[in-house]
Amino acid sequence: MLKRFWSWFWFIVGATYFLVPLYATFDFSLRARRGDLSFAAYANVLNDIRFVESFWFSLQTALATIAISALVIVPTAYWVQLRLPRLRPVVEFFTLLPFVVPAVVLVFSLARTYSRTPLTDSREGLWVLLVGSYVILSFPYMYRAVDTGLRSINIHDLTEAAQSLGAGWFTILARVIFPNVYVALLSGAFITFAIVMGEFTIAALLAQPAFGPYMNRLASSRVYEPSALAIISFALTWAAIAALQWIGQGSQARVAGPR
Amino acid sequence: ACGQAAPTAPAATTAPAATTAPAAEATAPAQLPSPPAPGPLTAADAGGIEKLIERARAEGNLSTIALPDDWANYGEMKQKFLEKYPFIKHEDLNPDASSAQEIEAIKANAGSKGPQAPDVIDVGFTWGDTAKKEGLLQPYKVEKWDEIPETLKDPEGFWYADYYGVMAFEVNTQVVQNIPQDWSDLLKPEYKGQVALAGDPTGSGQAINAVWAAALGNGGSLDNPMPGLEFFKKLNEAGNLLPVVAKPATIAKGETPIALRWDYNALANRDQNAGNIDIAVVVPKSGSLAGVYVQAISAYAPRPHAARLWMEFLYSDEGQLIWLKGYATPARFEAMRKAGLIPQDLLDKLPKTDAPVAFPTGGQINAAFDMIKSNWPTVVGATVQ
Amino acid sequence: MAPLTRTETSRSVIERRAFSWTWLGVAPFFLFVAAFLIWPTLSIIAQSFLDQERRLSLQNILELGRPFIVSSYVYSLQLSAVTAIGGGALGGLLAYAITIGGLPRPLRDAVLSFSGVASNFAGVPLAFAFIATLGQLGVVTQWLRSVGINLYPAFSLYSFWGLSIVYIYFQIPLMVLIMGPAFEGMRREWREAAESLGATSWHYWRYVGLPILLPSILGTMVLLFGNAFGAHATAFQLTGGGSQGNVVTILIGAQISSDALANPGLGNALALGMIVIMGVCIGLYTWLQRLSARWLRS
Amino acid sequence: MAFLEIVGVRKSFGATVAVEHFDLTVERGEFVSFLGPSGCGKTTTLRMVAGFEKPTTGRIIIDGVDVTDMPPNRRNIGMVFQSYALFPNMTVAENIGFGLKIARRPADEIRARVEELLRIMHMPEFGRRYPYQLSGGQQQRVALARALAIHPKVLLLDEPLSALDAKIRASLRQEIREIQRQLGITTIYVTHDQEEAMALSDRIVVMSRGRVEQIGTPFEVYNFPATRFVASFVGTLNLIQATVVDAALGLLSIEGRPIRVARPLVQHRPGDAISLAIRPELIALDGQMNGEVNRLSGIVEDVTFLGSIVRVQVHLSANKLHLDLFNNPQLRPPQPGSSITVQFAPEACLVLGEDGSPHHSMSASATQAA
Amino acid sequence: MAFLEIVGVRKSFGATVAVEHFDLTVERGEFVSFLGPSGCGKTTTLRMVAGFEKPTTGRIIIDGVDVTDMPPNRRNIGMVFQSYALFPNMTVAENIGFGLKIARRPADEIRARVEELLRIMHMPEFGRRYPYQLSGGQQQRVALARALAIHPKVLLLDEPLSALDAKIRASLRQEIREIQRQLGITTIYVTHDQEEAMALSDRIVVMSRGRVEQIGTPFEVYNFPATRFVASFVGTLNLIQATVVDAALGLLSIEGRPIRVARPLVQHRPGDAISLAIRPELIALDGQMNGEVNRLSGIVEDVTFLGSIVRVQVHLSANKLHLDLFNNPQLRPPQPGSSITVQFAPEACLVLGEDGSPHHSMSASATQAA
Ligand SMILES: Nc1ncnc2c1ncn2[C@@H]1O[C@H](COP(=O)(O)OP(=O)(O)OP(=O)(O)O)[C@@H](O)[C@H]1O
Ligand SMILES: Nc1ncnc2c1ncn2[C@@H]1O[C@H](COP(=O)(O)OP(=O)(O)OP(=O)(O)O)[C@@H](O)[C@H]1O
Ligand SMILES: [Mg+2]
Ligand SMILES: [Mg+2]
Repeated sequence: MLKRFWSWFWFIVGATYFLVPLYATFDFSLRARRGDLSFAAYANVLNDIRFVESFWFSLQTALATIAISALVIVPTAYWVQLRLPRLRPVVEFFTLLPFVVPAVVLVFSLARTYSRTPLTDSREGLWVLLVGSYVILSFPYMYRAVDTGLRSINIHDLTEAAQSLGAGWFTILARVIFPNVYVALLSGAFITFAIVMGEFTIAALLAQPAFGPYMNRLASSRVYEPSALAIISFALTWAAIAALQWIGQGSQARVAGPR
Repeated sequence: ACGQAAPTAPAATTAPAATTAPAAEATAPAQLPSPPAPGPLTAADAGGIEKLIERARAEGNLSTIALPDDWANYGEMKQKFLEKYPFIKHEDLNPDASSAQEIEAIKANAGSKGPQAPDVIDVGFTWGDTAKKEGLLQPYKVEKWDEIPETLKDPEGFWYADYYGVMAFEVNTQVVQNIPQDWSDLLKPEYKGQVALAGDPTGSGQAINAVWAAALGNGGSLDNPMPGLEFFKKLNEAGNLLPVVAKPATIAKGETPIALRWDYNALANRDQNAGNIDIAVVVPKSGSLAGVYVQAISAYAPRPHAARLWMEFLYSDEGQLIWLKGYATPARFEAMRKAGLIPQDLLDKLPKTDAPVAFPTGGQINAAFDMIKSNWPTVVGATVQ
Repeated sequence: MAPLTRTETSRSVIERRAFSWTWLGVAPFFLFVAAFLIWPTLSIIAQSFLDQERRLSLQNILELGRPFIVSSYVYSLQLSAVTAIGGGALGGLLAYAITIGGLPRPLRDAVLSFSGVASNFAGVPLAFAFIATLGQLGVVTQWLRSVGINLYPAFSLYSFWGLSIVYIYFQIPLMVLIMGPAFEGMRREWREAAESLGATSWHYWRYVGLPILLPSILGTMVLLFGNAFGAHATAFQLTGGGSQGNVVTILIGAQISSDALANPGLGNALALGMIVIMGVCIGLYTWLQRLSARWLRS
Repeated sequence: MAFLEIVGVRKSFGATVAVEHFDLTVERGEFVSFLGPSGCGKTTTLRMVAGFEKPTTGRIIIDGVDVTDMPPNRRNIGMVFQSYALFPNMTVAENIGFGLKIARRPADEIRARVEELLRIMHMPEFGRRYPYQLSGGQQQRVALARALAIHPKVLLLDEPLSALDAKIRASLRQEIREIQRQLGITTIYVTHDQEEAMALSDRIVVMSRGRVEQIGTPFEVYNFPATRFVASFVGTLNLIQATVVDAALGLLSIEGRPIRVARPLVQHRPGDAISLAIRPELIALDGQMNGEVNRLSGIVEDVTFLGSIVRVQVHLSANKLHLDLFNNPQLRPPQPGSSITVQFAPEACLVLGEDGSPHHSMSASATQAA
Repeated sequence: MAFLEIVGVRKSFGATVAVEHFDLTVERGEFVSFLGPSGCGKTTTLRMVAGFEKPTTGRIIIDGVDVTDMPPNRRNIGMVFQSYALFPNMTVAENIGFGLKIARRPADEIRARVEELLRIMHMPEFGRRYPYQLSGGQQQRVALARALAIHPKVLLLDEPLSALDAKIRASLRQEIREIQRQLGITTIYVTHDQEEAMALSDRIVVMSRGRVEQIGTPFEVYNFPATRFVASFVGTLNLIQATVVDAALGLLSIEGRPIRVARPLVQHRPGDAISLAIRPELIALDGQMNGEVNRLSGIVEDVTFLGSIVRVQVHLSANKLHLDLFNNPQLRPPQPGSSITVQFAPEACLVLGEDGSPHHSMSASATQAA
C-alpha cells in the first residue's frame, strides 16, 4: 500500500530527525573519561540530592499548573463556544500573548505588582506567583487543545440535557464538560508539563528550587553532566507524560470508542 | 547617608519628573518605596563581629544573586560560608543573572521580604556607581576596608571591588595544535571556525571585555575600543569567529576550541577536566585588560546583617584565598602578598603574565561598554543574511 | 395592560441579568490574565514611552527604525515564518502518518507523548544537542565526512538555515500535538467520495483534504510562528556572537538584562513591536480563516 | 384543570418570528404532538417550555406555577433530544441516575430507580455499558429513561426517533406510547413524521410558519382538516380540478363526468372551479364498493408495490389520481397501460375552496366522530 | 448479457466473515436493492463493488471487465454515501463538478452539466450555496447529482435516505427512481428499510449474516419469501400457533377453531405444532370477504390510527393478531374491549416449518404471479 509506505517514510524521517540529536547528546555524555565510555556523568547527576529535590519540586509545580490551567481554560473555552463566539479572537490574542512577553519582563512586573503583599514575602507566596506565571505560559497550548476537544462533542445538547435534569453550571462543567474534554486536555497538559519542567528564568528569579535552574546551573559549570542531565530529564519527562497518557487511556476509550 | 537619591525623591521636587507625572503614574511602574534605614557602617558599629553574627542568626537567611558555582570559585565560597555559619539558610538566586538583572531584582523586590529579594550583589564595575546614585545600595565597610586599593572602592562604602581577572584564550589542545599566543594569531586561517566568545557582546560583560581587550592588543586604548570592533570584524570576515556561545561543554566537544574567557574561568575549567581534555590557557601577549567586579549590599536588603556577615567572610583572609584558588585575583591580593598570607603553592599556580595589566576607570568602562555594545551590531554583526 | 407591563419589566430585568451572567462565564480567565499577564504587558507599553530618565518620549519607538533593529526584526520574522512553515509541513506529515496514515496505534501514542517533551526541548540542551550533531565535529557531520560529503563550509549550523533546522526541532512536535486531532476528524467518506469520482490521492489532498484542514493549519501556523518568534534561549546559544544577525528576543535581552548599561525603555519598545506584530498576525489569521472557511458555520 | 398552559406565546429572533400567537392547554397525562414542516417553530416552542429560550411575550404555566422566568434546571422537566445527548463519559446507569444524583437522592434509591427504568426499557443488563457501545435504538431508550428518572412533571421529546431506521422507529414509538401511558406522564412530542404523530398522540397540534393551524385528535386532523395546509400536509391527498354544476345538490363535474359530494357547496356557484381532495385509500377499483358511488375512468400509469399496499397511479384526462389497494398475492394488480375505472363515495370528497380552508363534505359529523 | 457480475465473493476482516458466497448478476439499467438488518454485510458488498475493499476471494466484473484489482478511482462508479460526504469546502456547483474537473473536462462542459443536473434535482438556484446551508434532503440530492455527473457505469447508493424524515424520504425515493429510469443507469441500492426497497427496486437481494437469503422482485420477496428469515424481515407478519389436524387436506386448528390452508402440509403429521403466518392486510373484519374463509374471534385490544390505515390489535385466547383496515371517516373503527370476528382466506396463510423455510400455501403459483 502506497499510503502505508509514505506514512512509514515520514515517520522514519521524523524519528531520525528527533533521535539523532538525542543520540549525539547521549554519546557525548558518556565521554567523561578519556578514551572510555562510562556512565560517570550519570552517576554524578543521580548522586546529587539537589537533582532529586528539584525534580520533585518541579513535578509538583507542573501538576498544580496543569490543574489550575485546566480549571481556568476549560470553562472559558466552553463558554466562548457556547455563548460568546465573538469573543474568540480576543481570547486567542491573550492566550498567544505569553509568547511575546519576555519571561524576564513578566517576572519583574509580577514582583513589582505584588510587592508588599504576602505573595512576595514568603517562599510559599512566591510559589503562587510562579504557578500563576506558568499557568499563563500554558495558555497557548491548553486553550487550543481544549477548544479542539470541545468541538468534537456536542456541547449545546449536552448542556441542555444536563440542565433539564436539574444540573447547574457548576455541575455541568464538573460532571459533563470536564470528563469529556479530558483527552483533549491531556495533549495540552503534556506540553505544559514539559514547559514547567524546563523553565528557568522565572523560577530562578522567584527563588524557587526548581528543576530548570538546577539544570541551568549545571550547564554553565560542568562539561558532561549537562548532557547526561538532558538525557535523564528527557527520559523522565517522557515517562511522566506517558504515565499521564496511560491514565487517560481508559477515559479515552470511553469517550471516543475504539478506533 | 546619601543626599541625592534622585529617583526615590518625591516627583514634585524635580521639574522633568513633574511634567511626566500623569503619564508616569498612569502607566509606569510605581516609584520605589523609600528604603529602610541603612544598617551599621562597620562591624564595630554593629557592636562587634560577635554581635553581627547574633543578628545574622536572628535573620536566618541570605539571598545572593548571580553567583555561578564555577565562577571565581564561588561554589566553594558559598559552601565554606555556610559551613562556618550553618544557621544561615542560603538562597542562590539566578546564578546566570546579568548585572542589569541584579539591579532590576533589587528594584522589583524593593520592599519585599521574601527570599527572592537579593541582599547582596556582585556586579560589573560601573554598576556600583549607578546603583548608588539610584539609592539601591547601603554602605558597609568591612574590617579590612583599608587593604582594598582606593581606586577599587567607593569612599563612602557603597560598593567595593571583589576580584579581577584578565582576558585569556582557553584552548582545547586536542583540536588546536598550534596554540595562539596573541590576538593577531587568531586571524590566521588555521583557526577558521574555531574562535568563540563566551557571550553576546551586546549584553555579556565577559564578551564586551574580550572586544575591549582585543582593542588594547590592536592599537586601541582604554579610551578607544574601536580597534577591537575592527579586529572582530576581520575575525568574522575571515570566518574564524564562531557565532556560538562558548561553554565548557562546547569547548570539551571541540566545537569552540578557542574560547575567549576570563582567565579564572578558563583555568578552573582546565582543572576540572584534567585527565580527560587537554586545555591550555593563554593570556595574550598584548592587551591584558583587567575586568573588575564589585560587591555591594542592597539598600532594601531584607537581611542586612547576614549580608554584612557575607561581606566580612568574602574579605577575610579565608575568603580572599578561596577566590585566589579559583584564579580570581582578590581585592586584597597585594596587601596579603606583602603580608605573606598567600601560600606559595597558590602563587605558583597563577598564570604568568608579562603584559602589563590595564585597569580602566569607571568612566572609561562606561564609555567603552556603551560604544562596543551599540556598535557591535552594525560593525561586526552587519553581515546579516 | 397591567400584566403586560409587568411582563415587559421583568423580562428586561432578566435580560440584563442574563447579559452580565454571560460575561461572567469568562471572568475567571480575564481575571487571571489581568492578574498575571495584562500588567506586565501594560508595563511594557508604558516603559516603551519612557526614556532613561523616565520622561515621556518617543525616543525608544523612533529607535526601532535603526537599521540593525529593523534587520533583526526581519531576521526574526523570516526565521519564524520559515520554521513555522517548515516545521508545520514536516509536523503535518508526521501527524498524518501517525493518525490516518495507518501506522500501528502504539506508535501514535509514543509519538504524541514524545512530542510533548520535544516541543519544549529548547535552550542550552537543544543547542548543544545540535552542536553535537551538526556542528563541525558533530556526529552527523563526521559520518558524512567519512563517506565523502563535507557539510562545512557550505553549510553552517550557525547560519540562518542552521538555526532554522534547530528551531524546527521544537516546531514539529507542536504541530503534531495540535494537528493530530484535526487529522483524526477527517472523514473517510470524503476520501472515498473523491476516489469514486476518479480523484487520485493528489487530487483529494489538493481539492478536499487540505482546504478542509486549512483553517486548523493556519491557526497552528500562527501558534508556531509565535512560538518561534518568542524563542530566546536557543537562539542565544547559537547566534551568541551576534555576528550572523540577531533575533529580536536577544536584542531585548541585551537591553533589559545586560552587564553593560542597559536601556530597558528600548527593550520594552522592542517587545512592544513584537506584541504589535503578534496582534497583526492574529488579525491576519482571523481574516484568512474567515476567507478560507466561508463554508464553516459561524 | 389544565396541567400545562402556553398562553399567547410569541418568540422572535431578531427579525425572524419563530412562533406567534401560540395558545395551548394540555391536560395531566395527555400526549400531545407538534406536527409541522421543517422550520415551523416546533422546536422553538418546545425549548420555551423547557426553558432554554425565553418567550418574547406570553407565559408558560406548569401545574399552576408560572415558570416563564424559571431557569431550565429548576423546572423539573424531562427532555429527550434528537441527538440523544447522552453523556459519553458515563455508563448507561450513570446517565440514567444523573438527575437523581444532582438532586442528592440516596444511592440506594438511585440504584433502585435506575434498575426499574432499565427493566421498563427492556435493557436490564446494559447498565454498565457506555453510550458508544449501544445501537441507536438503545441510546434512544437510555435517553428516555434518563429523562423519566427524575419523575418530571412534563416530558418533552424533540424528534426522538428521526435518526433511527424505519423498523426500529415503529417498535420504539410503540414503547414510548406504552411507557407514557403506564406512567401517566404529560408529554409533548415534536415530529414532522405524521404517521408517528398519529400513532402516538391524544391530540396533535399542526403548525405552519410559527402558527397553530389546527389542534385535534389524529382522527379529526386526518379526516377533518381545518385548513388547506393541514389537509395537504397530513397524509397523501389527491387534488382534482372540478367545476361546480349545482351547488345546492353538491353536484360537480370532473373532466365532463358528473360527481356528487355529500354536502351542499354553500359558498360556491355553478361554473366555479374548485379543488376536490380525496384520500387514496378511499378510492377503490370499480365493483368493490356498495351504495352510491362516483366513478372516473383513466389509464394506469404506474403501479408501486409497497408491501402491504399497492399504490396505483391513474391518469385521467387532465388529472392524476393515486389509489391505494391492499396487496393480495392472489390478485394481479392493475397493469400499467391498461384502462381502469375507479370509484369513491360522495362522503370521501373534500372540497377545498379558494380561501384555503376545506369544506369537508362530512364536516357536520366531525365532532361526533371524534 | 449481465452488466455487473459478482462472482463467488467472500470477504473476511480478520476472524469476522462479513460476506460469504455472494453471487449476483445485474442487467444493464436494472435497479437492485440490498435489503437486510444491520451488520448483514450490505455495505461491505457495496464497498467491494466500488473498490474500497478487496474481496478475500471471488471476482467482480463490470461491463465485461474484471475490476477486482482496479483502484476505485479508475472504476468509473458513482457512489452516494449515507452521510452524503459532500465536500464542505466546495459550493454545490463545485461539488457536482468535482469529478469532471478531475477528469479535466472543459469549463464550459462542466458548467453545462452542473446546470443540467441541478435542474434534474429541482434545485437550479442552489449552485452557489455551501453544503451547510442546505437541508438534509437537498444535501442528499446534491450527493446524487455529484455521483451522476461523471456518467458512471454503475451507481451505488448506501442508505442514502436513512438520515432523512419520512416525508422527504418518500418524495426523494420517487425522485431517485425517476432519475434512474430516465438515465437508465445500473444501480445498486443499500437499505434496511423494506418499504424503500420495495418501492424502488426491480429486484431485491435480501441478506442476513453475510449471506444471500433471497433474490427476487419485490412482489416475490413479499408474497413468496424463500426463507423464514425473509418472511419475518419483510413486512409485518402475524405469527399464530397452530396444530396440524389433517396434513393432506391442509387442515389446522387454532385455539380449537378449524382453519384451512390452501396447500397440503407435506412435511407435517397430525398433532404437529406449527406457526401460521398471515399478513395483517389479508385479514378482514367479518362479512367483508367472499368465498371460502377462515374465521377467528377475539377481543379488540388496541386500535391505532395511522392515517390511511387503522391497525387493530385483536387478542385471541393465546395469540395476538394485527389487522389493517383502510381508514374511513364514515365508519367507526372497532372499539377496544369489544368482541370481534375476523376472517382470512386459506390462500393468505403461510406455514412456517421448523426447518426455517416457509411453505407458502400458494408457492406453486409464485413463478406465475411474479
Ligand atoms: N437561535 C435562532 N436564531 C435565529 N433564528 C432561529 C433560531 N432558532 C430558530 N430560528 C428560526 O426559527 C424558526 C423556527 O425554528 P425551529 O427550530 O423551531 O423549527 P422546527 O419546527 O423545529 O424545524 P425542524 O423540523 O427543522 O427542526 C426557523 O425559521 C429558524 O430558522
Ligand atoms: N473494517 C472492518 N473491520 C472489521 N469488521 C468489519 C469491518 N467492516 C465491517 N465489518 C463487519 O462486517 C459485518 C458487515 O458489516 P457491514 O457494514 O457490511 O454491514 P451493513 O449490512 O452495512 O450494516 P448497517 O446496516 O449497520 O450499515 C459487520 O459485522 C461488521 O462489524
Ligand atoms: Mg426542530
Ligand atoms: Mg451499512
